[in-house]
Amino acid sequence: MRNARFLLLFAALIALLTACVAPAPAGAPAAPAAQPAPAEAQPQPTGGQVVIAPGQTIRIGGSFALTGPIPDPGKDIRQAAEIAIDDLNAAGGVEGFLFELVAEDGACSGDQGTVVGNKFAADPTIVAVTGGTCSGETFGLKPILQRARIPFVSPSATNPAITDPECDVCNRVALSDALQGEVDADFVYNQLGLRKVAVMHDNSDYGKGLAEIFQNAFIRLGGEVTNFEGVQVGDTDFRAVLAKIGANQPELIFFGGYSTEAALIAQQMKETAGLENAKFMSDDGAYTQQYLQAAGAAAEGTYMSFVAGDAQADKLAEFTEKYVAKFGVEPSQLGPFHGQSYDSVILIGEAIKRVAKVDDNGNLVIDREELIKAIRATKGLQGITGTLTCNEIGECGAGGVQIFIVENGQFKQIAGFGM
Amino acid sequence: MAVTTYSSTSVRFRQKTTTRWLVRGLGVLILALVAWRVVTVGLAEGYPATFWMSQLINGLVLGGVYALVALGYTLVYGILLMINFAHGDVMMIGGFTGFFALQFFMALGWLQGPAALVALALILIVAAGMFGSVLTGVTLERVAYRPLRGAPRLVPLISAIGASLFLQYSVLLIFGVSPRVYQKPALIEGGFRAGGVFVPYTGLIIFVTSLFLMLMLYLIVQRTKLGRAMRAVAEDKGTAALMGIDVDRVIVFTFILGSALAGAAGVMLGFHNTVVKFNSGFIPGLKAFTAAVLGGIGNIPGAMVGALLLGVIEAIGPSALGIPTEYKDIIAFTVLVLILIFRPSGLLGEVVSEKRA
Amino acid sequence: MALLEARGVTKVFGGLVAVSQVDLTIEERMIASLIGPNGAGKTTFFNCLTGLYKPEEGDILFDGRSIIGLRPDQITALGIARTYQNIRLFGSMTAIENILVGQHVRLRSTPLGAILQTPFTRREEQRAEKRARELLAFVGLTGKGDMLAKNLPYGDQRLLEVARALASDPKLLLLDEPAAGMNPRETEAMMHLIHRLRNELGITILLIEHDMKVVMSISDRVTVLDYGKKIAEGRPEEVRNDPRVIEAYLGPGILAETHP
Amino acid sequence: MLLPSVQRGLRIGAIAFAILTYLVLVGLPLRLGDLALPILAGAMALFFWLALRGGKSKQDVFNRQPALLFTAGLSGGLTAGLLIAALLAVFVNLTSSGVRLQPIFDKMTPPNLAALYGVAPGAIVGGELSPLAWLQQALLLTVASGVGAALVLVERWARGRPTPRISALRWIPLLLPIALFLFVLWLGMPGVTFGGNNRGTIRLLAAMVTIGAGILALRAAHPGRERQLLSLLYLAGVAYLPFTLDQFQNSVLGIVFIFVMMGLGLNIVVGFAGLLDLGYVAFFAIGAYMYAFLSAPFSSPWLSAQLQSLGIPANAPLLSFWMALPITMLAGWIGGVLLGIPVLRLRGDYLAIVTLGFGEIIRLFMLNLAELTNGPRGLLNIAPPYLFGYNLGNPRDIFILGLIGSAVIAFSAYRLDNSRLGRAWIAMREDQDVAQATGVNLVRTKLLAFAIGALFAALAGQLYAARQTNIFPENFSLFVSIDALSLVIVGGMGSIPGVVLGALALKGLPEVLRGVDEYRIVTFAALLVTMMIVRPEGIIPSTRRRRELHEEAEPVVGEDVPSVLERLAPELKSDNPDGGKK
Repeated sequence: MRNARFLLLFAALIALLTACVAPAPAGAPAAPAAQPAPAEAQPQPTGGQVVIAPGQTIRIGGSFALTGPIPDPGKDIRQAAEIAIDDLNAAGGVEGFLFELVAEDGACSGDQGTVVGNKFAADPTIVAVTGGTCSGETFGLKPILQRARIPFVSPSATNPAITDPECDVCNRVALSDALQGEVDADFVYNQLGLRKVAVMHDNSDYGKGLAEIFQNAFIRLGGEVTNFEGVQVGDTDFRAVLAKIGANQPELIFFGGYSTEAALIAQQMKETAGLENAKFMSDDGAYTQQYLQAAGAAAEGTYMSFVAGDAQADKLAEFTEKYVAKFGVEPSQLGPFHGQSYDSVILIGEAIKRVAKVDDNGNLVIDREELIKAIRATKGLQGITGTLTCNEIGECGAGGVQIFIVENGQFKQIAGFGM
Repeated sequence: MAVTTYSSTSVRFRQKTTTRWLVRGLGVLILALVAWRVVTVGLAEGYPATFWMSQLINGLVLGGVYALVALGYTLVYGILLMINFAHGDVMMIGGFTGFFALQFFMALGWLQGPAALVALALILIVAAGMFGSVLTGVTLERVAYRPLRGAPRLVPLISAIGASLFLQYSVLLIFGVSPRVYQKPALIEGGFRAGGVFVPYTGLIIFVTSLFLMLMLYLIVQRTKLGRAMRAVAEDKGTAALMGIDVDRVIVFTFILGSALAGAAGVMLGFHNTVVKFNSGFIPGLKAFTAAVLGGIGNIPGAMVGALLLGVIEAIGPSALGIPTEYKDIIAFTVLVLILIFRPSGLLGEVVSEKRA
Repeated sequence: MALLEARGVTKVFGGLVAVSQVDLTIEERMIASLIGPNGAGKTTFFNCLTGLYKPEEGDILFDGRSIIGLRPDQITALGIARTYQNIRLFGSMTAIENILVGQHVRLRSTPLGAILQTPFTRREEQRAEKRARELLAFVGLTGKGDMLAKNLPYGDQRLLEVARALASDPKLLLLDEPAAGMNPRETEAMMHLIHRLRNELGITILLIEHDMKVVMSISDRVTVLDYGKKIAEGRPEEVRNDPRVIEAYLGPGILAETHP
Repeated sequence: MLLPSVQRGLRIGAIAFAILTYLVLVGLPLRLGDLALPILAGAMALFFWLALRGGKSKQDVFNRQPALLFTAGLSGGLTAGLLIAALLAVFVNLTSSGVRLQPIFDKMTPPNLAALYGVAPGAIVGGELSPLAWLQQALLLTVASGVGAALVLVERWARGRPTPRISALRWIPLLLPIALFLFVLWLGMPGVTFGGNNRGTIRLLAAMVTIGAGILALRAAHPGRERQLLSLLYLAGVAYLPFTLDQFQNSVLGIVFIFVMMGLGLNIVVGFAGLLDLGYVAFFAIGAYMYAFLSAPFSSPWLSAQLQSLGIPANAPLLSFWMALPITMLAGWIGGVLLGIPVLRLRGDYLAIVTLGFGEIIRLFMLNLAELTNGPRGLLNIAPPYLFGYNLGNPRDIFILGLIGSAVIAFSAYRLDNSRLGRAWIAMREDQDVAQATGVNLVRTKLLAFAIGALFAALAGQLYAARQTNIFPENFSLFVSIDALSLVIVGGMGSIPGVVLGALALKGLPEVLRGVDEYRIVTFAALLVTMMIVRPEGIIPSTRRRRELHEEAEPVVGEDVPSVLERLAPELKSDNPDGGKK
């Protein structure tokens, strides 16, 4: 009798299994959005069209790291995106249709990225996505948006693997870490003429990746890397690791990571034997007002690199003014990527303008496949980080790295590369 | 009284002799391996003696901060047998309060004044931080822990986790995400050199203060009437209540003591490392908890010893073993595991359990 | 051959000698009692027998084999079961489940067998449940099997402890103050039960008891401990009149008051 | 009597003021827009209702008198109202005189303040508010507190009336899940516009409540035929659910059920065996990484080099999802035993911190052993599960796999709970020493608990890796352990259906709360604390299985219930004719 029940249960499980094996009927009636078709087994699905009725908005999704390990840059990126939406709307939107930002919290994590991606994919009114903030989060978005045929432009995900030839919806304005690391190493070796450096990173995807690229490039140039040490995001006491580095007396410390840690390292270096006269250099994650404030006097004479290319000073000033007026805070107080965020939204908006058509009923129609191509085809768009041109795999960043030195509590540009 | 019995009961099992020797042998082996590694790798790097001295000082300062927080953990644990997971965040609140007090005194211009005035201001800032922490700690006890007295052991733990998240993210919402930066007054800026070893003033202050506060705490618990009441409540709440001790008051007092120490730690850490952020209490809190367990939770000198040991291990360990610093937490936790394998109730934990048996 | 033979058992805690050079021999199907003032080392001696403590000196032979150094669960498997002075049931389990835990060493089913409910496991569980009900009936708790142990009245908890101990099929049962805290009627029933354990189940019994009425009326032999040393041994009436015992208890007046 | 009532009112008012201040400081008014003031007033009324109804017995005396109750309510309301109005006035004055509050209070922007007055932000900046506008706030809040006090009276009046006892009431919990399920189906119909942009979220919430209500209905049903029928309905409904939901809802429920799988495993360790494990994420990580190594060896520099040297092409998965299952399970098992051995002697909180350390060690190794794990850059392009060439990597199929996994694990856990091993676990949890003396081999029993728990977590980890297709060390932080432990405790320690409800509440609810994005962690944390205070035993406390089928209800237990011994005693004497009656 009980054996029979066991068999029955087993049979039920098998039945359940087979139920999910059987392909879902095309356009399952209950589901508002078509179920994602299997990615590789069948030919690339097409996305169809987004039809926006008069009075409705053009909805652009945003995946921002509002909670999680680095909420500061996430908030900055979101607010910059809102400014961009305001600007697009102030310029009249598309044929009278206004833009709307649908902000979601990607929490800088892969599983939240997945959930956000699915939320956007399930919403037939989402036209395109800006984000995600972190690379892990963007990896969560990537496969889902690819299946759903929703293009995205990430302002700040720098992992080289985010874009690839297989993925036609994947774009970013941020530069892959590779360029920045190479330029920084070249600057330290050739311009500063230093031969012996120590490399630190914060063990984040971004920081460690950059630090590794810097290290490899520097060794290739012929320099010596005395230490390669990791710390953790959120650490505040770096004296022990600095003492260890100090014993080897490097001429410079390169740090891959974000501003708070960078500032503390710059500060605590000064107290460390062997590092009193060493220079300090960090990356675009640390190129913020926050760094200047937190490091105080210790910031003087330190170097920062920033992926900005031919930044358009007047556009940036205009943006900053609007930002302060709306949010009451300087964008650079929060994080480095506001420019990229603004540009990625503008990039999406301009592409939509190119492909959107008004049909006979007065609806705005956007063809998803055309939009994907239109974003890829962006050329010479004037953003605040520079002139944006997307290449064949979706690297749209204004290709340049600038190097700054801190003088009298201000960043001063001393070198620029690749513009 | 507790429904779920996680605590040790009166009867303890003996260890089989063979196992005991096996464990001891293993311990000796591990020690030998570590020593070998230190000699062949760590010392072979040829660091100067001043390097080891300055690492030791870094470790002691770090340990001093851990100790102040660990004492709070240990106090609350000793009395309520609960892990106050939000204790690190209580410290963070102290850091924030101290920051605002610092801004206030800077606005008054006290910090540019004569040394005595600066010193007075500093003491007042620390006091403000302690006040902020005490307020938070007592509120927490009243709102999140007191209704749970007598519930199974894990329930207050979950409540504490909730409280911890609530504190962190409330601070995030109210004060925003940017870190607050402490400006050190000139009096405690920098440090001095002793035989080629740099000692920051703030570090010295932290270490001395933590020793002093621990001593005070020990005296309060051992010598005063309230301390005696605390020990009585720790032994047995029911009996203590029968003896006319107001258990609620004693528990509140415990939270006041623990939170005050955490608040002092928060402010001093703020001066030492210059930033406070909404989540800057979490990692020190976790480490302090580890330290408290390492020393034998519920034991005041144990918390101190555990914290200093943990700090020194974190500072010296990676260099001595010749491995990258990102492994420092692995070293710290491995030491914890090893120590607990050989001494299952922490370094000084036995003292307590004997007293309670 | 004696079922249990303890030779020169000594247990020291720090500086305190809790049990000192105690010899004890128990024959099969005997009801033996261990008495003595509070702190005489009776429970410590029990803990040595069941493997909770390891004695510093001496040897304990059970069924002819030394049990020194065995784990408590191994000793239980050999056939020694016990109850506790302060009742220690598994409070949040039902009465039947407590007895099923008692049968643990006699059952063989594996986790995988339990998940798949193999015929072997099923049969074994059925047998175990049947046996648990029988034991419940034996101690007179029929109908209370589904109550949580902590909800049982005090006297029933004592009985359940006995049933749990019986579940492991012991040859020797150690009862630590079985009649403590009971009223005279309950005590009498407990004495009756102890007799039945020996007469119907053939179990040898060693008990610690303060209630002299119980000790004197059911014991075949009484051993008296004082300050960890054995000071007297013999039939109840012999021990009762032993001057050393009277001295240890400071007269018969104290005798009654030692009852907790 | 009047004075204590006013005192009490003042105290409550002070607390209400603190709460209102908090809500203003975190920027809630800005979020709520025009509705800010009414909602704050509603919150105030609710708070006064809660605060005034539960008085200690001493205070009940004046609680019973409406006049005194109103005195308390109004004095409290006046306090809170005036204080908050004064505070707002200070903020507004500072703002209008050009002081920027934002460096200190992030949310104290003119729009936030303006929302409280229902005026344009410009009016705040320009200082154009009349003094009357401030008093308006105080007045509204005072009235709200009076409403709260009145609510107490209404409640008391309602309670005083006899509640109607209708047996049909029992059908409400039984039929609720069915009604909810129909609601979910209706919401899914294309033409339904209910809820507007939030329709998907409402539907998700409804689906989650359906699952939870179904479990509660099963418990409310009479054992026997009724429960069997309901179980069948429930299983059918849950099995059909994935096919009705869209991919967002499926993906949320997918992660919920991955956590159910994990929670069921942790429930064995913590709930059954009583071993507090704060590093449970380690096994989840082991499962995920093991599958990642087998499925995407090309992502790991060391592994791909090894494979190439062996002549095996490293650009394809080594094993499929199904073939990897046994290996992942074995890895989890070994991980559990390896953790178990060193901690055998540890108890309670020592165990907690060592397991926490173990979890951190595993995460840090994954972060730092970059040659093997690719460090923070993670293992990419992990293969989703395939069955007969059909890709199961989409949210719906992952949800179904999660359901199946949860069902299998729940079934196993249930069987184990009622087995010899399960009894040994609980005995060990209750009293470790007695359990050993009763014959339980502690070493074996503990190791089995760790190993089986770890095995289930590893399964969950493998499914997680297959769902994400890219995994990073940051996915396996301490917070995952905390989440898992919280859901076990919120659900009810040792309770299997409780784990499902706990996971729905802890992993599902935050997704529903997405609408309040930045407030969701605070809301969640407050809910967690409240939950622990209101219902510390969890949503569904675990119960022991009945083995004797004759009792309807447990007999009343009290001091005066005679024990069996007492009842048997006369019988023994056999001279008492009353003896032996039951």
